[in-house]
Amino acid sequence: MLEAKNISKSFPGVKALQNVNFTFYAGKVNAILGENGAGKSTLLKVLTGVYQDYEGDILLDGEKVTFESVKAAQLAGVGIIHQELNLIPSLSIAENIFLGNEVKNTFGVLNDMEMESRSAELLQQVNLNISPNTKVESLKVGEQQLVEIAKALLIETHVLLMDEPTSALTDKEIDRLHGIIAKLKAEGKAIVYISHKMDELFRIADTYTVLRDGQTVGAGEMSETTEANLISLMVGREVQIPPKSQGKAAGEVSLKVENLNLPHPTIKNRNLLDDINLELRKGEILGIFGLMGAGRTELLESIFGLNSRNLQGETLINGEQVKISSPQVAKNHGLAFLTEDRKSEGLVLGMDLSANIGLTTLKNGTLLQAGKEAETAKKYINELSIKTPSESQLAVNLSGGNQQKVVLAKWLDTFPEILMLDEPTRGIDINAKSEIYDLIAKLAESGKSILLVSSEIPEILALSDRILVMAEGKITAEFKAGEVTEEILLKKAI
Amino acid sequence: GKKGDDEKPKVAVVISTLNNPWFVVLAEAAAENAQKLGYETKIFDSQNNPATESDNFENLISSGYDAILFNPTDADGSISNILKAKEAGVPVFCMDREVNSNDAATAQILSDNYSGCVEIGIEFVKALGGKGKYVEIIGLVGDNNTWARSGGFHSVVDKFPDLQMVAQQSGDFDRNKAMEVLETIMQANPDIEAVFCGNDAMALGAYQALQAAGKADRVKVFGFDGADEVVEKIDEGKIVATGMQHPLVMAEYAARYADEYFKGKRDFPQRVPVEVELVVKENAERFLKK
Amino acid sequence: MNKELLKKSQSLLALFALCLVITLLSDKFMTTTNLWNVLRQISVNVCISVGMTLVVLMAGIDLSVGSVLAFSSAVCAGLLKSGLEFQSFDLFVGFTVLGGVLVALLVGLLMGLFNGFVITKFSIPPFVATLAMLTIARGATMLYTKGIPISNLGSSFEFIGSGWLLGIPLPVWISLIVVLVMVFVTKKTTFGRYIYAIGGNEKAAFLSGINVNRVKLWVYGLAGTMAAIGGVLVTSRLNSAQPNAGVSYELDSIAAVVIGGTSLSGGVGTVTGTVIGAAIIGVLNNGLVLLDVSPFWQQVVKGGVILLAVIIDRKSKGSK
Amino acid sequence: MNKELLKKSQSLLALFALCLVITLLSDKFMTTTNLWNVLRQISVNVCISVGMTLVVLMAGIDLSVGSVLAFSSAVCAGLLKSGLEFQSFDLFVGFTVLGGVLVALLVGLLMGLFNGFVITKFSIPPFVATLAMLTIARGATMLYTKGIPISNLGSSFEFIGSGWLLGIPLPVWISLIVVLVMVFVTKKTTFGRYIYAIGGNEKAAFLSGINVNRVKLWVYGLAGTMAAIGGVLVTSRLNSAQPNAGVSYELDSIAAVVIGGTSLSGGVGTVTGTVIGAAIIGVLNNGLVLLDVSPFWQQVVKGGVILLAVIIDRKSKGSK
Ligand SMILES: Nc1ncnc2c1ncn2[C@@H]1O[C@H](COP(=O)(O)OP(=O)(O)OP(=O)(O)O)[C@@H](O)[C@H]1O
Ligand SMILES: Nc1ncnc2c1ncn2[C@@H]1O[C@H](COP(=O)(O)OP(=O)(O)OP(=O)(O)O)[C@@H](O)[C@H]1O
Ligand SMILES: O[C@@H]1[C@H](O)[C@H](O)CO[C@H]1O
Ligand SMILES: [Mg+2]
Ligand SMILES: [Mg+2]
Repeated sequence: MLEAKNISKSFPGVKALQNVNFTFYAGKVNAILGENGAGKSTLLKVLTGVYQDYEGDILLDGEKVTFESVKAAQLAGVGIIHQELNLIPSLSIAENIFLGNEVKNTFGVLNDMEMESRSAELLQQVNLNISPNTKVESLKVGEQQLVEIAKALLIETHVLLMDEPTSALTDKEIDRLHGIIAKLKAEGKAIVYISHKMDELFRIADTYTVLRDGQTVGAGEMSETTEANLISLMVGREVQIPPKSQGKAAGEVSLKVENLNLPHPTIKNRNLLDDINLELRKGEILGIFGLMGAGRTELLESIFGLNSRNLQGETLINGEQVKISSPQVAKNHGLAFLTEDRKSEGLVLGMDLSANIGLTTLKNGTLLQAGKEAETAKKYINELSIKTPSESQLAVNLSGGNQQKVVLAKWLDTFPEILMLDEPTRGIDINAKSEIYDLIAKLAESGKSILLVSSEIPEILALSDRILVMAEGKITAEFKAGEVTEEILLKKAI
Repeated sequence: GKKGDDEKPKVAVVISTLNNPWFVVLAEAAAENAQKLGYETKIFDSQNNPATESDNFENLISSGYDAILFNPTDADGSISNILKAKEAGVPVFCMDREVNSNDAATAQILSDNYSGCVEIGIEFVKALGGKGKYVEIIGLVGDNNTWARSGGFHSVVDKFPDLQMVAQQSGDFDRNKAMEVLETIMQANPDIEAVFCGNDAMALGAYQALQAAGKADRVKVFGFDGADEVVEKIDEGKIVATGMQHPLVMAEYAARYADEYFKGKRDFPQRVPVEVELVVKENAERFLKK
Repeated sequence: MNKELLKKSQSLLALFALCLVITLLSDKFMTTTNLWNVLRQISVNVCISVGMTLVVLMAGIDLSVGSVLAFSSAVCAGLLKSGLEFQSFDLFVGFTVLGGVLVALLVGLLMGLFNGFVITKFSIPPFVATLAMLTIARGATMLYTKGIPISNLGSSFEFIGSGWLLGIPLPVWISLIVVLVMVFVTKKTTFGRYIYAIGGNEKAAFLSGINVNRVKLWVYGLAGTMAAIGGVLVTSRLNSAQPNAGVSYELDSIAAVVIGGTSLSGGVGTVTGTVIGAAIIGVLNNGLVLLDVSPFWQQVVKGGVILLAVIIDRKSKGSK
Repeated sequence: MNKELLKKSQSLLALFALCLVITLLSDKFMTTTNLWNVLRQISVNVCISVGMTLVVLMAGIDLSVGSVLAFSSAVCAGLLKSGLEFQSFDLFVGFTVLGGVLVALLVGLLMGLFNGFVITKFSIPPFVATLAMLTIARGATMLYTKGIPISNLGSSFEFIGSGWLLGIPLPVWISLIVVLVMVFVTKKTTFGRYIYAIGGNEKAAFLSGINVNRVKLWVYGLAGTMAAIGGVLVTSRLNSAQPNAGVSYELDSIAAVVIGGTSLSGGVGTVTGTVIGAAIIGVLNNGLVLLDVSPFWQQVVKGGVILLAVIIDRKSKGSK
């Protein structure tokens, strides 16, 4: 159905793809696997006309095709959901879904009613209960990802390419998406699916292709392989992440939050955060689990001083009451906050890696120390195995997962006492993930306190000494490591 | 505008631009004169734009002004504005610049830029002995005074084949621009003997450039307007000549005419030329501000 | 929906407040003639600014509008006055008013398209491309007019700028039509939708299969055309084409756009907002003249009021 | 590193090409005096544009530079000429050249800080805030000078603009120092890094704990100060403060910034690029006069050459 012959594509200093070959079949889910920076996204962009300066041939139904534009690929029935969100923040959901495929009446006038009602149906399909009139900029990352999926479902495609569509989704939405994919598959469409979540691949994928350093290193039927086998193809070694069996006995309380309330900006008598009380101890990893929109991000942001104007309640650090009015103040109190959206909140994309890492540690009114900065960057490139030609590569040119590592590095380098992580491994491959887990564990061992927000239950289970569950702005449950299962967590989160 | 007997008439001064000191003097003199005669006055700035001038006319007519002392932005473009006032029964007295119509304005008190520069041209020829290389720095290319002045000057100077204009560039009526332009022209033409400038601000800029290049005593500078600084420099023998326009005289005439109009007079001469006097070292003292 | 309404009513409120203050200070303001004056006076800026709105919504900028206005004004006047002469063919073509106006609009369109061409073809920042056009078109105007106004264009042409129709000045009709058409285009057509999309996130728009370059090209073309409409209005109102017409109009027009709530970084804003912005500027200019503010103080007051209007506008939006 | 060098040499190449063409057409261009002239002539624009670069790098814009230049020029001249009189106290304070200059710079700084204050405190778009300041400062200049130049400020003051030191004109020294200091600030200090970070992604910069508002405040303050330096240079060169000094300088200066490769959307660009941009404009102005191109044609040629320079620059960057 969709075939590639000897595809190569390079960027300045990087050979992203080298002689890649594969065949993707109709009526099947074809998985692509590979470490961060292996070339997966690049491959999909080559297939959909985003990049035209590649070598090799693309065959669609046996015929050679070259797409000279995105639209041309669309018209040929090849649709894509990009890894990096590609929505227009200032437009509504419906406007985004129909962008480039607007419904017009006989006079060529936009038919907004029609588009809205059809958008509502699509949103229903992906289980997003928001009015299609809502502006995309007010949506959280996960919600945006659902809109992207809805948008892709609008177009009649023969081939649908999905680049990490579930990286910001919680299990509930993932299940929903899998249902949709099963339907598309039954209609005879070819699905190409990229994910770093091994378990979901085993649930839905039929075939696999593994990329390593831009080359195909393996392909076959999912049913004839194992997770360990795939991982060693990707990484070259075996990786396992078991859940933590028992929480550590932790030290003194480093962060205490009392009666935190955050009123909803527009709706009266509704709180985004509702009477939150929590304690975080030195050396402890406190996991916070919840579904999309539960208020976890809001909680971390509030602690970090972003809502100081409307926030009610008290924050104590090492027993002392503090007033955190801005990120700057938070940083001075030894707090660090790894934000969930690396592109819009984490990185200055146009700056190089070392400048990005250095951003949190600069001192006002001093000189830059280029040498030291580069050294620091190199250290983290090494420790976190960031895949980049050098520390002076621009952040924008890194693959998604590697960008995430840069954000992590920039906060690690402040040597914080309290580290707040919001979805720290979004889009990170399994190998890097296990390395980051080791790192987090080591930080905790050295006495740091860690507040971990994640939508991935295995991640929560693997790291947390204690787990809080949030729903609708409230804390609904608390567990110790080893005394909870996935099912219970999910139940408490709804 | 109809007024009760107890209400004093109001006089508007509409000026082409206040972004040029010469016009500031004209505007303020006109306003002061009208005030002295007992009228409430207000200055309107047309910003060198006939469309803004048009707005000013509409606005002042509807807010009940009774006469306009007017410095037009354009000889043709301003006519429709004057006619608007005329229709509303508001007399218009032009100052300095004329409009190409004999029955629009009530009277026009004019500075004849063309003949003024004819005089400068004659002095120019005399000073250079009828031969030599010179530079002309004209004003804003889109301004009609620019071409009136250049035209008057060339009507004389071009009759002398040995007078050779080596460069004609614009200094935008601006001191700094004229200075920089002349600095550059002198590179290409180190042997120039004179510079004619379309106004005095530019003459001062040109003089500054010459002075910096150590050529101030060899190259003769001519201006136009009669700015105080230039008159002083003529008296000191640093600048050769300028054409004295009499903004104060024109302003005074215009205000007086308005006064007479209110008192019932209607037969004004359509054109009242106010002579542009040639200022040279010999007569400079007479024009010096004490 | 509700939010949007509130936003719009916010700038309207600023406009009303301004009108109220002026009315309290001068009894000449709220008269029919004066209000028609204000509307006629803003009509040129409205035409230009509506075009500018499209450009800015797309995160672009067009500095050339004033010069394009001047050049199309000059061409229009030149054709009406002396027609076209092809000496080598011994051919002379005279121009009717309609003919002259159409050619003027065509000239504006072409200059705008040229802007768009340079911007999309060579990926030149719009600021530079249109700055170059600002200079080039002004130079062309000077060359064409030799620096001298072209006047006396006939009374039927003059009618466009000074005539009345059904009790409303013709320039007001014309700007009204321009506004209505462009409100429709921005709100109800795919072209309008694409403008917002490109301004909101050009890359995402491109990846959605939108022909970004073609949209840009036409938006700059439209901006040029609307500058030319402004040019025709100015010319016929004065019955004369001025070589330095429209100097610094780009600033007035961008000011109207921004005061009207359109973001210079694109994606957010409306045509109606721009009309309110132009009205605020126009009322302010008119009011300062009606009140007895001296010209030098006018500039200070004008700057202060604009600042105040925008501060109030943003404050009320922020706290909402 | 290598890439950056190539990029920079690209605009330099455009500059050299321009110089080459002019040299071929006129043997007067490549003379020492003429080159000093060019450098002296661009020194004012260089000072202003370096300040503008900081603002634009931060994704802002400052339209008020020309008016700020005029006001600080006027204040400087006024103080030198007539000192400060406090009539009610029967007190008179005379000013030395240094004193006058320092007050002028202070005035520029304060006006810039006011811009920054309005922009950060009320989250007003920089375009509107500085447009208001453009009008206000121009009005203030007119009020202060009553629309009439303040001249004859003494020969020691005149020396700043027309003197020489070690065979180099003083204005060139001054602009050189401004450039070197600002190259240092942007490349080697944390403040400079903050500027780039804010321009690249303001939200990320804020979340990294950078005091975004304070940086903005000072950047606008610096831009005002550098406009004032330009003001002192112009004033002393003419030995006179002109009320209409600096009109439309904002366009020249933004042009230098953008031609020099700084992106109006912030985060990308260099001070040295701006210097090259200003040099391209300056050389072009000089060449057109040297070649005695008619004033009518000059604007057309100027626009065309700027377009060409930028097109060549971008093309070579794109295909690299
Ligand atoms: N525009 C670009 N310029 C330079 N290098 C690039 C560019 N885009 C991608 N690369 C490089 O190409 C390689 C492949 O990147 P790609 O985004 O395809 O990785 P990926 O497999 O999708 O990784 P991830 O799992 O992190 O999303 C990486 O080394 C990346 O840094
Ligand atoms: N500025 C805002 N205006 C209105 N509602 C908001 C705003 N910010 C957040 N919300 C809402 O508050 C709730 C909490 O959002 P938050 O991002 O904290 O959830 P979360 O648990 O982190 O979820 P996610 O997995 O999406 O990050 C959501 O319903 C969200 O839509
Ligand atoms: O004399 C004045 C001034 O010199 C001005 O610079 C141009 O127009 C003239 O009328
Ligand atoms: Mg990827
Ligand atoms: Mg979240």
